Amino acid sequence: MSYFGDIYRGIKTLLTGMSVTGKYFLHSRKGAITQQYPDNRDTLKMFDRFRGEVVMPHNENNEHRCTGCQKCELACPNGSIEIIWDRQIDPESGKKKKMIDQHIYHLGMCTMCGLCIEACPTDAILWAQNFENSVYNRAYLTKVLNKPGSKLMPGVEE
Amino acid sequence: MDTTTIKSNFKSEEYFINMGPQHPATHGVLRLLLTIDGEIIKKVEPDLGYIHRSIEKMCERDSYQQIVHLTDRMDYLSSHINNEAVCLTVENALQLEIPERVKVIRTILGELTRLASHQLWWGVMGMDVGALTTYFYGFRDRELINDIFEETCGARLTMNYNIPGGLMFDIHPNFVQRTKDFITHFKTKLPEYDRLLTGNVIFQKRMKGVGILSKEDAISFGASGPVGRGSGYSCDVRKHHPYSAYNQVTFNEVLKTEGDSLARYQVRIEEMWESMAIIEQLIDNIPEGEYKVATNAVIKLPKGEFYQKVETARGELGVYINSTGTKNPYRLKFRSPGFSNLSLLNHIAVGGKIGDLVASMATLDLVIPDIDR
Amino acid sequence: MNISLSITKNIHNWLFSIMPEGVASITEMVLIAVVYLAIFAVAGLYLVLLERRVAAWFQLRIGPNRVGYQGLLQTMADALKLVSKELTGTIKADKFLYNLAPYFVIVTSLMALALFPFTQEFQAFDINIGIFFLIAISSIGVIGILLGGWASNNKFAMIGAMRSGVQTISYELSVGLSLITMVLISGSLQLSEIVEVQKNGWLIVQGHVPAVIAFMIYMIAGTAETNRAPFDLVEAESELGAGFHTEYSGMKFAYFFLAEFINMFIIAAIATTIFFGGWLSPFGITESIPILGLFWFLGKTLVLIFLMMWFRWTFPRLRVDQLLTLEWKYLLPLNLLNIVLMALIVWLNLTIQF
Amino acid sequence: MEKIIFYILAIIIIVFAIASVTSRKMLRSVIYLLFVLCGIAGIYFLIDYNFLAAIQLTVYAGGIIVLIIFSVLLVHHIEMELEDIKTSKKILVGLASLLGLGVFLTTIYAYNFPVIENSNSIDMDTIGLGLLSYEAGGFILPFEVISVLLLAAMIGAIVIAKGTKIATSDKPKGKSLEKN
Repeated sequence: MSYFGDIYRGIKTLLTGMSVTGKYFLHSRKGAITQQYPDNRDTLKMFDRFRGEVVMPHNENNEHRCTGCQKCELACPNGSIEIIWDRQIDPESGKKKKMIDQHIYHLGMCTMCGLCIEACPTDAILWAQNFENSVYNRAYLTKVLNKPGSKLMPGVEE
Repeated sequence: MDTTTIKSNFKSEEYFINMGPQHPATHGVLRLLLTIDGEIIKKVEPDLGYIHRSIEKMCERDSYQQIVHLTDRMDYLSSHINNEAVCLTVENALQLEIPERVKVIRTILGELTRLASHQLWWGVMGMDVGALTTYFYGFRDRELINDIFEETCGARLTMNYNIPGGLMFDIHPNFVQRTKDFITHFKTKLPEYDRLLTGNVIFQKRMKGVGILSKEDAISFGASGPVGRGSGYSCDVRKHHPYSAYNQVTFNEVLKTEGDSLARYQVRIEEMWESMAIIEQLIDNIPEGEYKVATNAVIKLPKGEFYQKVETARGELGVYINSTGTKNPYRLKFRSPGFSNLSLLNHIAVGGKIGDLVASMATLDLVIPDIDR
Repeated sequence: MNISLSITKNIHNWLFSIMPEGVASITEMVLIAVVYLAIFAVAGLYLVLLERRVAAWFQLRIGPNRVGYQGLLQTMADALKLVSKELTGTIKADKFLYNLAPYFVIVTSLMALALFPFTQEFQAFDINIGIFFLIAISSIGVIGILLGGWASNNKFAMIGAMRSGVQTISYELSVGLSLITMVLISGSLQLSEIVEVQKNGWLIVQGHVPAVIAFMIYMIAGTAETNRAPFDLVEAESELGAGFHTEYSGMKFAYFFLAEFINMFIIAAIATTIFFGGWLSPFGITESIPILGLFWFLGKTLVLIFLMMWFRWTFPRLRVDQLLTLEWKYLLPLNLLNIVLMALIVWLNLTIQF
Repeated sequence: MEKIIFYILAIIIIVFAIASVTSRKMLRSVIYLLFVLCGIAGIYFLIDYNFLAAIQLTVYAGGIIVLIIFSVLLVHHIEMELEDIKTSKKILVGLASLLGLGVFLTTIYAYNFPVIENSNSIDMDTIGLGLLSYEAGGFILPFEVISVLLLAAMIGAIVIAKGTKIATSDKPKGKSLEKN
């Protein structure tokens, strides 16, 4: 008799499984979790802390907060930050001071660990929430974070 | 005709087949060299090294803060727990006093990671035995956990949220509410997992009595995590060597004695319930306080050897650091659960069919970067 | 030749009135071939689309919705892509058999398609041994899979072909026996006559208990015949990669792919014709409008196809020995028992007729 | 029209029959044989023996050929080719075939086949009753004899299958699994 019992139980479990998928089939419109990605670009908002790429914010006078202390360069495990600096005469104080020439960021080598941003004492670099990082040429992934002709924001000290 | 002449007349020929490195069932670049007689598996030889990145060697080059983010890339499904393991080792070596708040947050995040990992495993498990829909149901629920991670840690998979001394930044204000919402949501969905897959007669037939691993073998192969516990080997590090806030919570160590694929499957399903129970106990009373203790910018470990083990979603992860007192470890070794669990694949798959191999490999829950490192 | 070409008698008569007999019959044959090829292509492509959408809805996704309105042209675009793709192959493959294999599959499913009475007069080939011929044709289709798997000189494909052979030989029995059970009531093998019989009630109602059992067995065995999940051991993507068609690409792969869906349609159409009254409307509500028969036929077939898709997207796959256990230990004995039961019911006149 | 179709089918049968015996690849000759059998089925269809044609397709094309292919798959590797046969054997077989052909042709030409009109096909009921009839012209005896033959074949198959099973379970691997 267990032969027929097995068949009965087997069919019952199969129907139970089908009821689960069937339920979702009927509610498929509501339950769809797919994002219509390129269409919803306008409404798509990433979380504030999302690590997209490292950026260096500039204010309206084309000034940034990077003093060139190279702490980020040291903190980076992959060598994706390179800072080219020079000692120049500060026009305000007239003293020789460390100034960045280029803050180079290799996005292609970055693992988004966030250690550089933790290490930065002046909050010069931040995370941007941009995640569309693909480019046609690998060279484009090497970015210069400070804008051309930008200066250190006055009052930012190491 | 007696059997010997039949045997010689119908002699079957064994042949080799390469399963992988590009194969849907190996979930990564694992190559299995199978010796097959018809459909019966005679021998399984795993061939590793396809994504070896020499993480352990890279660790010798990096500072202790930098090591943490490399562990994200080992077992990427329990990256938070991996981070925690390294941080705990360094903190123990430095004998830092970690705030209660950090411990509780780490525990909650660890359990969430375990849940996410098990959800993904469940989906993939179903897919490996042919039920493709489970994959999407598993991912649907995992997505909510990933949102929690993304909001608090900034990333969905490779979080790097722990640092030696605490957390990189405090939890997001929405964290508690989101976690609670997830728990209430998932409590209604987990029984559905059972109804869809666990109870299914085909699934039961595929899993029961397949890939049997005895307790003795589990111990001698160094099995840990749900694989060991499915064979009745009590090996939960959270229970036996509690770290972080695991000594503050009550939970059961799920043990099954059958040792077959179904037992390992059920251990994971029940572990999801336990994980939810742990989170529920902690989420309402996260103590106030600092989210990290200050460490030197350059951490130097005292001379000596340090070892710390934690329970990842796959089993016991051990971190061994041999320090000579400099800012880099002299030698760092990860005892990864996937590696020992893979080593018993040959033992449990021989004599089964190709379908059995796929099913029992899925219950081992292998993550190839964890094996190759 | 006595092939009754009852496909729309008006066109038939018109053709014969304007042409000499020989030319007319050849023209008619060509026309019918074109019509059926069109049905084949359209049905195949849209079943693929339907499968993808249904799968998406089961899986909380949306499915293809980009090409054309709601993705209606998606499979067309796919077909175009497949036509333009390179036909690859392995070096030591048996080229002749490798190229021949897809045509076996596709020709047999095309031949089977010709037998169905889509509606009262829309039937190309009303042979007097209809069901038997269907079984005969479907038994040839497996040769294509066996050849394809063997000739591609790939071990995974080979394992797939072996599984397919085992599976089809076993499950053909169940399909045949469950259909024979129904033939006991209908008393005829001719498909058009079987539909006629059902004017007194669909056979699944007429035969009640054994008919329902026969239907269940038929659906299980039919799913296995078409190599669909949970019986898709032949492809078994998590075990064998793609099974027997691992080495096929481009249009040759598409032939296998389309044939799978046409076979699914055929299995559902057989079930519709034999269990659910073919083009007959329920309780004869639209008997006065014969063209609606097409609607009823396709409607019923689609419901059954949906059932098969539901199976596919819910159940895990069986293992190869469990597949055989299911057939030889469960389906076959039950089937034989069921035939005896059905014979008793027909003999004692216990059928339900309106 | 019917004549044309007949000749097409006849050519198909002859060509593929020759191809079947001359091909040096085993599976290819099986497939040529399949085409021959399908051609014969086509001739049955042509003379309205639908039932016989379907039997031909089911039993020979669908059943026996599939089994042959299956066994070829089991034993035959794709690169294997059958070896060439000695010329003396070839001549012998050719002579035997010619003899057979002669016997057939003399029989066919010596017997005066009456042409009858049988455009109406046979009912299924008639076939079914004929198969189970034990009166004169009934087929119950051959029917039963065939079933006994099949039973014997099945028993043989089971013996062979069981034998290999015993052989495999003797191996040490199986034992060590049971122990665990």
